[in-house]
Amino acid sequence: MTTQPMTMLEAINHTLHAEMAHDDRVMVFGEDVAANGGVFRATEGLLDAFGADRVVDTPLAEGVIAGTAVGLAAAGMVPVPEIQFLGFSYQAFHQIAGQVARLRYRTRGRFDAPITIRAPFGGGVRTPELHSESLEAQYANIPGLKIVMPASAADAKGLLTTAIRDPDPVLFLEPLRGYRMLRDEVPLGEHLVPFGEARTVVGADDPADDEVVVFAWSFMVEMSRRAADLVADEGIRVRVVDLRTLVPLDVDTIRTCVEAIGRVVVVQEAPETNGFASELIATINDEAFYSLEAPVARVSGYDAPYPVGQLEDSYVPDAERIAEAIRRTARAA
Amino acid sequence: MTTQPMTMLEAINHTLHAEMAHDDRVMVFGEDVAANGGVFRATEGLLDAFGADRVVDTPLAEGVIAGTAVGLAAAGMVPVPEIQFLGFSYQAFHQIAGQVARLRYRTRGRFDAPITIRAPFGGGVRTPELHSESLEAQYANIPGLKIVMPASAADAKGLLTTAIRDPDPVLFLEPLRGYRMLRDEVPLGEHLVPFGEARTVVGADDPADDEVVVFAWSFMVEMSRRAADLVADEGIRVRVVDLRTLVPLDVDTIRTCVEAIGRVVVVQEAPETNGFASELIATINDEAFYSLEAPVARVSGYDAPYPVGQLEDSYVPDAERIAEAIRRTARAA
Amino acid sequence: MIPEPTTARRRHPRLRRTTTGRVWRHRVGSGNMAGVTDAARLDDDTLRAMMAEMISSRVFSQRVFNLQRQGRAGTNAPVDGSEAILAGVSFALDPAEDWVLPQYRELVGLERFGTDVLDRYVLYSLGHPAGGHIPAPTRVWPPQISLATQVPHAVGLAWGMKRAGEPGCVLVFLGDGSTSEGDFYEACNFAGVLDAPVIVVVVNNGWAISTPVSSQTRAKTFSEKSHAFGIPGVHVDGTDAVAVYEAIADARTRAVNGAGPTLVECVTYRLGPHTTADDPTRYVPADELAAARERDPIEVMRSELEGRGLWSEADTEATVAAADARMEAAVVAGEATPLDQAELFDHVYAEHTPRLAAQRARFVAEHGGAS
Amino acid sequence: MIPEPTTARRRHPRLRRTTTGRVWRHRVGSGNMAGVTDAARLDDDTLRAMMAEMISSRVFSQRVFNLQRQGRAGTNAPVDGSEAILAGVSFALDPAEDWVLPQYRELVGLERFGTDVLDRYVLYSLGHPAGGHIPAPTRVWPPQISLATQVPHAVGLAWGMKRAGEPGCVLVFLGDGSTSEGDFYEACNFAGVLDAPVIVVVVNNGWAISTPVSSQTRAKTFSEKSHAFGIPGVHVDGTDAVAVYEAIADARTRAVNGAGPTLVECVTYRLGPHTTADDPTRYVPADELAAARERDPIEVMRSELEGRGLWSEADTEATVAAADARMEAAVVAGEATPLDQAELFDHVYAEHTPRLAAQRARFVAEHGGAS
Ligand SMILES: Cc1ncc(C[n+]2csc(CCOP(=O)(O)OP(=O)(O)O)c2C)c(N)n1
Ligand SMILES: Cc1ncc(C[n+]2csc(CCOP(=O)(O)OP(=O)(O)O)c2C)c(N)n1
Ligand SMILES: [Mg+2]
Ligand SMILES: [Mg+2]
Repeated sequence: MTTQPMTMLEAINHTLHAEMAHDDRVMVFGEDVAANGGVFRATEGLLDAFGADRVVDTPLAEGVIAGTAVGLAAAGMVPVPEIQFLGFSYQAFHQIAGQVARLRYRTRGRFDAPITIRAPFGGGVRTPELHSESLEAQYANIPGLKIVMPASAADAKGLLTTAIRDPDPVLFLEPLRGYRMLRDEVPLGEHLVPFGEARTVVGADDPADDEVVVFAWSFMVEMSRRAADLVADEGIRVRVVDLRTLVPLDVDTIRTCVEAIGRVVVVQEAPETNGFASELIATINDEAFYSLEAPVARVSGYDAPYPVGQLEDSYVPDAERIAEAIRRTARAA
Repeated sequence: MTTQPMTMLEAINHTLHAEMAHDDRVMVFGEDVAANGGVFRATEGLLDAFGADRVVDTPLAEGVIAGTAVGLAAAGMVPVPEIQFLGFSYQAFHQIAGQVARLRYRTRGRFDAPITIRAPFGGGVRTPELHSESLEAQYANIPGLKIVMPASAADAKGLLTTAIRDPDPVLFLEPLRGYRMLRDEVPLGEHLVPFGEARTVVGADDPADDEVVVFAWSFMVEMSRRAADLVADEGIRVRVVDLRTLVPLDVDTIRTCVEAIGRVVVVQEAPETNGFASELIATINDEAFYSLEAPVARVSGYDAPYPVGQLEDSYVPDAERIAEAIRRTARAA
Repeated sequence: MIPEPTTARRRHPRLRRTTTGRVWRHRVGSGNMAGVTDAARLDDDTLRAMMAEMISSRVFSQRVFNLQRQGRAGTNAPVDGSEAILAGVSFALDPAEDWVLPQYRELVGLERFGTDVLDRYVLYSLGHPAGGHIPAPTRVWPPQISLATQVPHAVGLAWGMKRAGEPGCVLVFLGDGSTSEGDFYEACNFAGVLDAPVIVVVVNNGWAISTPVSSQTRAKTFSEKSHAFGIPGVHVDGTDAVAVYEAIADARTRAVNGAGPTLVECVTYRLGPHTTADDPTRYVPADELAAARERDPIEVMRSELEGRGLWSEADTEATVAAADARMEAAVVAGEATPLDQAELFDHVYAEHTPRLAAQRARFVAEHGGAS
Repeated sequence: MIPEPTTARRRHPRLRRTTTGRVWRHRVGSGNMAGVTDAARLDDDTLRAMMAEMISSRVFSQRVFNLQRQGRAGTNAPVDGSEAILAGVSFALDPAEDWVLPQYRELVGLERFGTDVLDRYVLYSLGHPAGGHIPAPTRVWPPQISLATQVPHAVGLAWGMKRAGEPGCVLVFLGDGSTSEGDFYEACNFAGVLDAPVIVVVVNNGWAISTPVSSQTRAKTFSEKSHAFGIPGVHVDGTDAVAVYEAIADARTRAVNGAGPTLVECVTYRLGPHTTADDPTRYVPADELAAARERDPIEVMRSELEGRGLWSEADTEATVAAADARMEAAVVAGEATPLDQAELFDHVYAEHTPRLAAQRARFVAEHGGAS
C-alpha cells in the first residue's frame, strides 16, 4: 500500500476524514472540534467536509459529551466524541465508567456502544494541571471499555480505524508529545490494526536472542526505544514491545517474550501505585512466573500529582531512567 | 480499655458521635444523613446531638458534596461527607481525584485537607447496580488520597478516628455486608489505629510456621478467614493478613510475610484487571521476588460489571474460591 | 378494590398551591385544587383506559413490593402517587415512534409501550439479568439507578433521531431530587442548544428518600429551572392524569415539529415509602402525607369518571383482577426463566476479550454450565 | 500609552444590547451603550485607583504573554477585556475579610488583595511550584484549570465562614463557557439552599476558546440562570468598572447580611486570544471584535475620567511605567527563585507516606538535591 510520512496528529486527522467518509453514521463532537478544528487541529477540516450535522461544537461539559454518546449510539450513530484533555474526562467519569462502559451490559445486548472517545494526555509539553496526567490505569479496572494507546502515526491510523468500527466503547488516548514528534510512514488506503496484538519495535528475530524485554505503550515506547539505543552501546540487547492496546491485552506476546527472555522492564508515565504496570507484573506473575530471572523492574512517574513545568522533566520517565532500569535488570542475579 | 461488642455499623455511628464531640470543627453532610440518620443509620442521632449546623442533608449531588468539602477544609472545618454508595462517587470523581486529593499540593501546603469521605460499597446484599462495586483500585492510582478499608468493628472505630484526625484526605470505605455481619469487641474510650499497619487475623506466632499467606482487605478478610478454616481441616496452615489501609500500604509486613512464607494469595472483590491485587503483586515483585516459591494467586471478581442479584454469588469471591487458590498455591511446585 | 398505597395517613402543601381545571399549564401559588382537567381532546374510551392503567400500575407495583417482603425480589420503589403522571405520559406519546427513558419508579406504568416492559421489570426485580433487556421494538429503556445519568442519554438519543430524520421524540423521567445532579443541567442546557426533540419530565413527589424539596433547591418550582436553558418550562398537577396528558401532548407537538425540548414538572406526593428498604415514618410529616392522600391520583380520577358515569366499582374490580392475573403470570414466568450463571460474562463486550474468555472458561470448568 | 490588546480589530452585538448609566442592574435588550456609570458612592481617588488598576492589569498580562513568546513562561491567558470587571470586583470587596477564587484569567487584576497575588502568578506562569502558594493572609486562591470546580469550593468556603460566624464573603469567577459544567449548577443550587455568603461572577466574554455563547446555551443571559437556584441574578455591563463595582457591592451587602448568594453576569468581550496557544483569527468575526474594541474597558474608563478631569495622559504613562517596573521586579525575582527538583514530592501528604519517602530518597540519590 502507498504510504506517506505523517505526524501522529496528521494521521489522526487523516483517519477521521477517512472514517467519516467511509461511514455516514460517524459523528465527531466535543469542545472546539468544529470551527476551530480542535485545539490541536486533530479535527481540522471535518466541519467543512462533513457539515454541521456531523461535526459539532458542544457546550463545555464533558459529562454530557460522554452521556449523549450513549444516546447517539442507541439511535444508531457512531459517536466519536473528543475530550479536550484526558484529565477532564474526570468530569465525565460517571458517564464513561458507569454508563458508556456498560450500555451493552445493562441492556443485555440490546444496544451496541460503538463509541470512540478520543483524548490527548501525557507529559513533556509544559501544560497546566490535569492536561498531562496518564489515567489509563483508572480506566483499565472498568469492565466494558477497551483502551487503545498508539505509539506511532501508522498505528494511530490503524488503531483509530479499528476503534471507530469496533462495536464496543474505546478510549483512544493520544500522547501530546507524540502529536508532532512522532512521524512515520502511514498507509494511505484502508488500514486496520487489530486490537490485542502487540508490536515489536526493537529486537532480535528470535526473542531468545534478547537479554531484556521492555513493555511500554504510547509515548513511553519512543522513550524505551531511545533507552534501548543507549544500552545497545553498552552491549545490552533489548527488545522493546509496544502493547498498543491495554484492554484487550496481548497476553500471548507477553508470555512468549518473558519465557524467552526472563528479564523484564515495564515503563509507564503514570504514578507507580496501581498504574497499569502493576497489572502487567501481575499478568507476568500469572503467565510466566517460572521464567523470570529477576524481579520485573517498574519505571513510573512518582506517587505525586503530575507537576508544574519546572519539575516535569524530573517526573516523567526519560531514556536514562529507563536505561538504568534495563541495566539493573540485565545485571540482576 | 473497656470494650463492648458492636456491629461495624454501630462502631461507625459511635465513632462519629465521639469525633463530633471531640472536635467542634467536624461536620457531617451528605444525602439523607441528618433527619434519616443515613440510609443505613450510620449517622443516626448526630442531628439531634450536634444540630443542623454540623449535620446537614445536602441536595442530591455528589460532585458538590465533595467540592464543598474542599472549601470547608479551607475554612478550617473538618468535613466528613458521606457518599451514599461508593458507585456514586463517580459523579464526584472530578472533585475527589482532581481537587480533594490535591488541595494541599496545588496550594503548596497553604491548605490542609482533613477530609474523610465515607462510602459504603461491596457485594453480597442484592443491591441495584453501582451499589456494590469495589472501586478502591481506581482511587489508589491517584496521589494524595489515603484509602482505608476496615474489616472489623474495632478497626472501623480505630481507623475512622485516625481518618478524621488525619490532615490528609481519606477515602473511608465501609463494606455493606460487614455493617451488620461483622461484630466484635470495640474499645469504648479513645481508640486510634495508625494507618499503614497491617493486622494478622489468623496465623502462627512466627510467620515461618505458616505455609501460605493471604492478603486481603475489607469484607474479603472475613472470607479469607473462613477459607483458612476450610483448609485448616486439610492441614494447610494459612496466615491471613488484613491490610487495613491500601494507601499507605504496610510494605514491611508484606515483605516480612512473603520472605517467611514464600507462597501468597491475594483476594479482592474488584474486577481482576488492574485491581489493587495487581499492585500488591507488583509490590511483592519489588520487595520479595526472590522469596517467592510459587506465583502469587489472585482471587478477584471477574472482568465484568458487578452483576444483578441472581448472579452475584457467582461473581464475588467466596470462601471456597479462596480456599481453592490457597490449595493450588500450597501445592505449586 | 384499589390497593391502599403502600404506607398510610391529609394536607398537601405543595398541591394546594397548584391549579388544575383547564389551566393545566399553571404556576405555583395561583389557585385551589379541583378534580380532573376537562380535556376535550380525550374521548371516553381513552379516559377509561387511562383509569385502568393507573389502577393496574399500582397493583403491579404492590405485587413487586410484596415479592420483596417475601424474599423473592430485591429492593424496589413503589409507584404510589405517580400513577396519573405515568398514565398522562403514556397516553400522550406514540409507542411506535417515541422513546421513554425511566428513572426506576415508572416501569410498572408503561404497559401501553408493550407487555415486555412489565415482564422485564419483573425479571429485573427478581434479580435476573434478562430484566435489563427490553427487546425491540419496545421503545423503553431499563431502570436507571445512577440518578440523572439518563437525561444526557435521552438528549443524545433525541439528537440522533433528529439527525436521522426520524419522527417521534424522547421522554425522560427524573425525580425532584435528581434535578440537583449536574447531569440534569448539562443535558437540558445542551438539549436547548441542539433543539433536540426531548421532553424532560421532573416527577416532583416532594421527597428524595428523606430529603424534602426545600432542602433540594430554593427555586420556587422545578419547571422554572427551564430559564437556565432557554427552553419552555411547564408546571402541571401530577395528580391529574388529563392535565399531564395535555402538557405532554403539547410538549410532544413542539418536539416533533422541531421546536425543541420542554421541561415539564409534574407535582404529586410520594404516598409510599421511598423503597422497600425505607421507613418514611422517620421523616414524613403525618399531616402532610394525610393531606396528600386526599388527593390520591387514583381516587381523583375515579371519582371524576364515576361522576361522569364512565367508571364503576365493577370496573375497578375487573381491572384489579386482570392486573393481578397479568402480574401473577409475569411472576410465574419470571421465576421460571432459566439462568446460566455464566451469563455473568455475557454482553460485557460484543465478543469476549481473550482474558474474559479465559475467565469464563475457568468459571465454567469450576461451576459447570454452558461453555 | 496603554498597551494595545493582544490581538487586534468594532461592533459589539452583545454589549449593544445592554444599558449602562445608573441602570447597572440591567437586562439584555433594553438600551444603548453609554459611558461609565455615575456612581455617587465612589470618590475621585477610588475612581483613579480603579483606572490605574485596570491599566496595570493589562500591562501585567501582556508581560506574561510576552514571556511565553520568549519561551520563558508557559501557556497563559491574557486579561484583555476583563479589566473593568476585575477593578469593579476588587474595589467592591474587602481584602481583609473576603475571599476571591479565580478561574485563571483574573490573577493579574487582584493587586489590591496583596502583592503576593501577582508575584505568585508570575511564578505560576514560569512553571514554578511556589506559584500555587499564595501565602496567608492574602485571601486569593491560585488559578483553577479544571473549569467550574472552583464554584463548589467557593460555596464550601462560604458555608464554613457562615458556620464559623466570620464576617466577609466569597467571590468566585467563572467564564461563560464554564457555566455549562454541572459543577456550576450544583454549586449555585446548594449555595441557594445554604444561604451561603457567596457571589458567583460569570465573566461573559463571548467565547470559550472558539465556542461562542450561542453554542453554549439558549438562555438569553447567564444571569437568569439564577432562576434555577432561586437566587438573585444580576446582569451588568462588564466594560463599565463602576457598574460592576455597584453590582458587587450590592451583592456583598446581601451576602454579609445573611441574605445569601447572588449570581452576577458581567458582559464584556474577549479582546485577545484565548491563550498564548490560540489563534482567534480562525473563528472570531473581525467586525464583532472591531465593535468590541470600541468599547475597550480601559478606553471607556479613561475617556470618562479624562472628561471629568480626573485622569491625564501623564497619569497613564506613570501607571504604565510603574506597572512595568513592578512586573520587571516580579519576573526577576521569579526567575531567581530557587527550586529543588525534589519539591516534586512535597505537599502530596502532610507527611510523606513510606512509599513516597522511598521514592524521594531514590530520586535524591540519583539526582542530588536536599534530602
Ligand atoms: C447518583 C446517585 N446518587 C445517589 C443515589 C441513591 N439514591 C437512590 S434514590 C435516591 C433519591 C431519589 O430521589 P428523586 O430523584 O426525587 O426520585 P424519587 O425516588 O423520589 O422518585 C437516592 C439519593 C443514586 N441512586 N444515584
Ligand atoms: C473541565 C475542563 N474542560 C475543558 C478545559 C479546557 N479549556 C480550557 S479554557 C476553556 C474555555 C473556557 O471558557 P470560559 O469559561 O468562557 O473562560 P474564558 O477562557 O473565556 O475566560 C476550555 C474548554 C478545562 N480547562 N477544564
Ligand atoms: Mg422525589
Ligand atoms: Mg469566556
